[in-house]
Amino acid sequence: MSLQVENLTVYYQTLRGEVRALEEATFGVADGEIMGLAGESGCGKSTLANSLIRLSLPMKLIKGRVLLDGEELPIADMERMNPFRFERISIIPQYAMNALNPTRKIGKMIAELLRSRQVDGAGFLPELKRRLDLVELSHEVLDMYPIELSGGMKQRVVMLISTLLNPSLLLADEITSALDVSSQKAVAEMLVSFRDREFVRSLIVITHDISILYQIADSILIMYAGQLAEKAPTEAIVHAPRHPYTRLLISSLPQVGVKYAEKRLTGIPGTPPMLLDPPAGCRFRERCPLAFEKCLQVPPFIQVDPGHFVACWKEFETDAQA
Amino acid sequence: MKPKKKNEFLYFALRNRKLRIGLAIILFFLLLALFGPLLIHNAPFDYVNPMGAEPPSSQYWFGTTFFGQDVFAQFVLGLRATFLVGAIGGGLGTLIGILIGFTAGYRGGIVDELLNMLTNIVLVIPTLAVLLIIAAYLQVRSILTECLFIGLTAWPWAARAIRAQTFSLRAREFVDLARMSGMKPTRIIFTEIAPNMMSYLVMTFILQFGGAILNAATLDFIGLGPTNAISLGLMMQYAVLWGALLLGMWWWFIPPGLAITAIVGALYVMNVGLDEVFNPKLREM
Amino acid sequence: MRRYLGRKLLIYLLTFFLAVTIDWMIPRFMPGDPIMNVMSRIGAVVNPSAAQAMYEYYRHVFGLDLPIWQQYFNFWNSLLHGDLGISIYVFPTPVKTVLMRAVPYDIFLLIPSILLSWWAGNHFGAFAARSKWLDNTVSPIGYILTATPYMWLGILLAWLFGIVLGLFPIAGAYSFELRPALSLTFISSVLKHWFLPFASLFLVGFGGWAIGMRNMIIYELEADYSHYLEALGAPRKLIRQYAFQNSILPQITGLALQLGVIVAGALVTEVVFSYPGIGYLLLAAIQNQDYFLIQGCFLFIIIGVLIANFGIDIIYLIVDPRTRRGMAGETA
Amino acid sequence: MLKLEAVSKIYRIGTFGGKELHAVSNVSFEVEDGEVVSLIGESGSGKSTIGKLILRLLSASSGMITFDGVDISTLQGPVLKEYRRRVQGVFQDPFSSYNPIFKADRIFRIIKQEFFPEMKRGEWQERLEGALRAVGLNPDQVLDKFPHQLSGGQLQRFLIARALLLNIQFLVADEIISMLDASTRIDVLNLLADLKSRGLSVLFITHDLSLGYYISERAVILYRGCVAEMGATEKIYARPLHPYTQMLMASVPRLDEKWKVVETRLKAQESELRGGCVYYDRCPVADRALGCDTFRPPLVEAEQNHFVACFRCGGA
Repeated sequence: MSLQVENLTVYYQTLRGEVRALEEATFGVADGEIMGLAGESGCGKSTLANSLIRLSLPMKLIKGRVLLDGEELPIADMERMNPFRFERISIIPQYAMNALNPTRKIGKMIAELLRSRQVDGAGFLPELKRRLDLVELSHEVLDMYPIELSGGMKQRVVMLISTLLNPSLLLADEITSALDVSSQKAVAEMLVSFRDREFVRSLIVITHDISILYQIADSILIMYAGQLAEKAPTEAIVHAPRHPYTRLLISSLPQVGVKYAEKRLTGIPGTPPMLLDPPAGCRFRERCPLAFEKCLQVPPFIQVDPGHFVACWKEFETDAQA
Repeated sequence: MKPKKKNEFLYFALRNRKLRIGLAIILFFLLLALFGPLLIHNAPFDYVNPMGAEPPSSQYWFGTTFFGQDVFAQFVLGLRATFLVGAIGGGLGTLIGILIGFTAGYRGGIVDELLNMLTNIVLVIPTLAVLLIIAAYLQVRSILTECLFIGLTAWPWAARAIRAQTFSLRAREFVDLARMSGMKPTRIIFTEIAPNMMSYLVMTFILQFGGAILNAATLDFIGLGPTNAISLGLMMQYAVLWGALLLGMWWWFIPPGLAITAIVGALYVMNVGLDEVFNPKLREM
Repeated sequence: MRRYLGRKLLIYLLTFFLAVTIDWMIPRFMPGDPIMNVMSRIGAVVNPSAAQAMYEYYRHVFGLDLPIWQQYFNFWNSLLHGDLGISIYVFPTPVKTVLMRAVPYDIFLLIPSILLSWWAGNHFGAFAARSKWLDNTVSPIGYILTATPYMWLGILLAWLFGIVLGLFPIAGAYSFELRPALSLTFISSVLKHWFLPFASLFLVGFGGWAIGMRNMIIYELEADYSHYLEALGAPRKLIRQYAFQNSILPQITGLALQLGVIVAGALVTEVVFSYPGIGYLLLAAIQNQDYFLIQGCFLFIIIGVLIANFGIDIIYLIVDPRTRRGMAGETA
Repeated sequence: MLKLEAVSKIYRIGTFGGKELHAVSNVSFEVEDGEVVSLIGESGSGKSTIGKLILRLLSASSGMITFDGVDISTLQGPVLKEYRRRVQGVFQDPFSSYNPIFKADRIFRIIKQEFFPEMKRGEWQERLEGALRAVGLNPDQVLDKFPHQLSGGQLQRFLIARALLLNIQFLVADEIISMLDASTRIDVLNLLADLKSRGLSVLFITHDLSLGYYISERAVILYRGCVAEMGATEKIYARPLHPYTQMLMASVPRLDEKWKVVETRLKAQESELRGGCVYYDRCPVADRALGCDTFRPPLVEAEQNHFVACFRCGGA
């Protein structure tokens, strides 16, 4: 296991109280695994990613621990996390297009960043150039300022910088959502090639777009309203989901070849609960067609098939009967 | 998840120390300017003390000038003038800035280019130099003319800032929606765009207010202030002119300058406080 | 880049044009008759024959019998020939000569105080932004300083260091019993007289820049690129260094915008310390209703500010890579 | 009903319009009564600009847009208002479509003030509640609330209800579900499709091919302001002809096929279409000189009772 997350619970502190953005997250990411993390806005997927690398105010760690290659990460301590960041765990942030210092040439910024890690920039240059080729950027980019690059190019520069020191785990936070379909594909494939070339050992790819994950991820973790709903190999999530939320979600996605006139898809009635004061138990309960009294308790996140975890009482019930 | 807008604003506004301190200072001087004149028994220019200059005493709270005029009487009336200049001069500057900024930002195109050019030109001209030359040729000057000229020259940076804001708000979709509802441009500006910029306009006014006070003090001090009234700047001019420095009459020149510093400083502090209240990003600091 | 400078130059030329027009218009369209004012003033000072000469001179210069466009044209014509009229206050010295005598003092006072206060203020502001504690203890100094009217700070310093403590002289550019010479006594006298006016200009500016930098750098530290560096575990020092460098750019633009205010501050400071620069001259001109001198001062101030603005533009161009590469049209 | 004829939009940028930017060039297409047409393109394709041109939020640099035969650029004053009564739009960002400091139902009040100043309050209230129910909202739950108290889906429905209040005939729907959550977006999309049964025409602007397929009869593919391909949706999707459309089809992430599979399929289709040898793309010994890429090799008997369709072997 490359990454092991245990009972991670993170709240946001706001004026009106604690927003319970992430509850009891327990899961693992294996060596070489690309794990997709999907869910609707506000489901806690970005909170999860951020708390693994930059847990800063107003986020607050309530409990839980995170192990990376067997070593515990001091995630709540901004200073003590520094040696781990970039070298062991790294992130391509959501705001990648604005993540570069506007007044520094790309090459200079990289050199300064590397120097702060006691890495010799000049000696690193050949490797840097090799990686530029890989993300399909010309070497001249090093001598340019961020505003001279297009949005997609800036994002690729950030992808390259974040993986320079070959971290064990890379978090990619919604990096395809602002892109056109054609660049989406290129970027998603680059992530896979990063893993294949062992620039990064494992990846967590956060997105709201499950079809992107279907293309590149080995497994998918579905979150709903701050709770983990289901984690399974990609094919299982897409073709044999077991959590009612996943099932309804997948069946509501329009596909090329599906026409309104022929097959009318339906969404999930209702809206996600407010996390300021969430309902007890399973948070999908109010929208779930299968909900019953047991759902007033929080369902555990249990393995039902090899590599297939679900948090749903109904699932456990049918399993027990079978 | 988000708390109600208005409550949130009030909560932060009341909790913000900068805002509270600034507001308290301004209120103190404002009350002094409003009710101070009720406490004085002497006209500001009357030679009331036959002894000439005297330090503060129970009879003359702030002492008397070289000629035996009551400094406290001059001070409270000067304070009034200061607030007047700030409110009218600063208000006028803000108003012109709003008109030009809204027009340029909303209309865009050639109108914007021209107004922007005008703004840039007036921005480069040192305001005081223009005020000087205007004031120098006016034989009789009142506080109101002073306000007028200060307002007429102080608007450019406000116009520029408001233009930029309008420009970005104009691109928001609710403006398009209002246009599709057949609303007229002026109505869109004042009912859709302006309310969204209230915080910004308030902050602009605060800075214009402070700027007008400092400008007026400068003009007064060079001898181009009102010819028929007293002001804090004039007090300082008289003090320097009649050797208050050499004679050590500190009570003559300390109060007016201190009041200006306190008022303008309080305005600046309030401005930063408001910025923190309006901009959640800054609240943590 | 050439476009950027060209655009700026166009604005400065238009500004100059407008300023000259104002300079020409105001005496003509303001209520009251400046010639009568001048004449009544001169009648008291100069002998009658000189007064008669003055009157003729004025009639000729104002050219009130000529059509208005020709008056305007003539005004430009004499201006471009460097003819700003003759001063009454120091009759009959040409205004240009009077001004040229004052300019060195202004440069000597303004350039060090502007540059030093800008440099020191920026560093102080960045220092204040380091922590909440520092911000709360140190920033108020900045607010107080920047809110202080220049003349009042001047008066306070003069009173405190000149009168009470007796450390510095409070009037003139050098001791009146000395003649200008390259002697140690003279130079030290000049520096002593220079120090207090310099200090008042420096302190007010210092406060403003410190507050400006503090506000700017706090925004920059919350910018996405700062957060990204934090997520990559970059040292605090590097992040702060970037934020500082990016905040300096708007501060350069700010300097251009503040020039007018600083010049105004210098004028009143000179008045407080009877320092023989343009400001002091201006006060004398106003008190003596020397209109040519007032107009001359006005033009000199405008020209000075425009030149300084252009200088700052060039510096900005060198410092900001974005304008240099012609990517951003106008950041200012 | 609505017809675009050689419409172009050129922006002048830089100081005093030094440079030109062609946002839309020479675009022509038509939307019939009761038809849903998808306008599909990536960012910068000019698709939103076309929407704004139709809504008269921008004016065309050249070309003509006609609505029921009337050139809309000539509309002024009351006639323009009449046009707005019939043609309305809904935009991408539900939150930016509402003035954040006012309550969300203010958009209805504006419609009342601008279009129905005479109507009685009771009658208006009835009409409003009818429109809200028509878009699947419960008036009691959604009226009198601030935008941030409603979900993105509710806000978009509000905007559709706003258009319904006007008895519109044509709706420009610019990416209206791209910012909604997956579980609610399909319902808004269905609502849009349902409007068709009311005789409404819809121009559905999107970057998402699957949405376009789901809802529309015809599709227009736009690239950099120009029409790359247009026609019946099924035909375009089944057999994209323009290389750009093909690239789009190959890049859209799908839930039923992986990218590699789609790519091979499209390549095969391409060679089939081109008329060359079906094995051309994968053939290691393909030779243009022999015409492998343009002609389908006929089946020839290479040796007795052994047939092959290849120019290399067949010729021997």
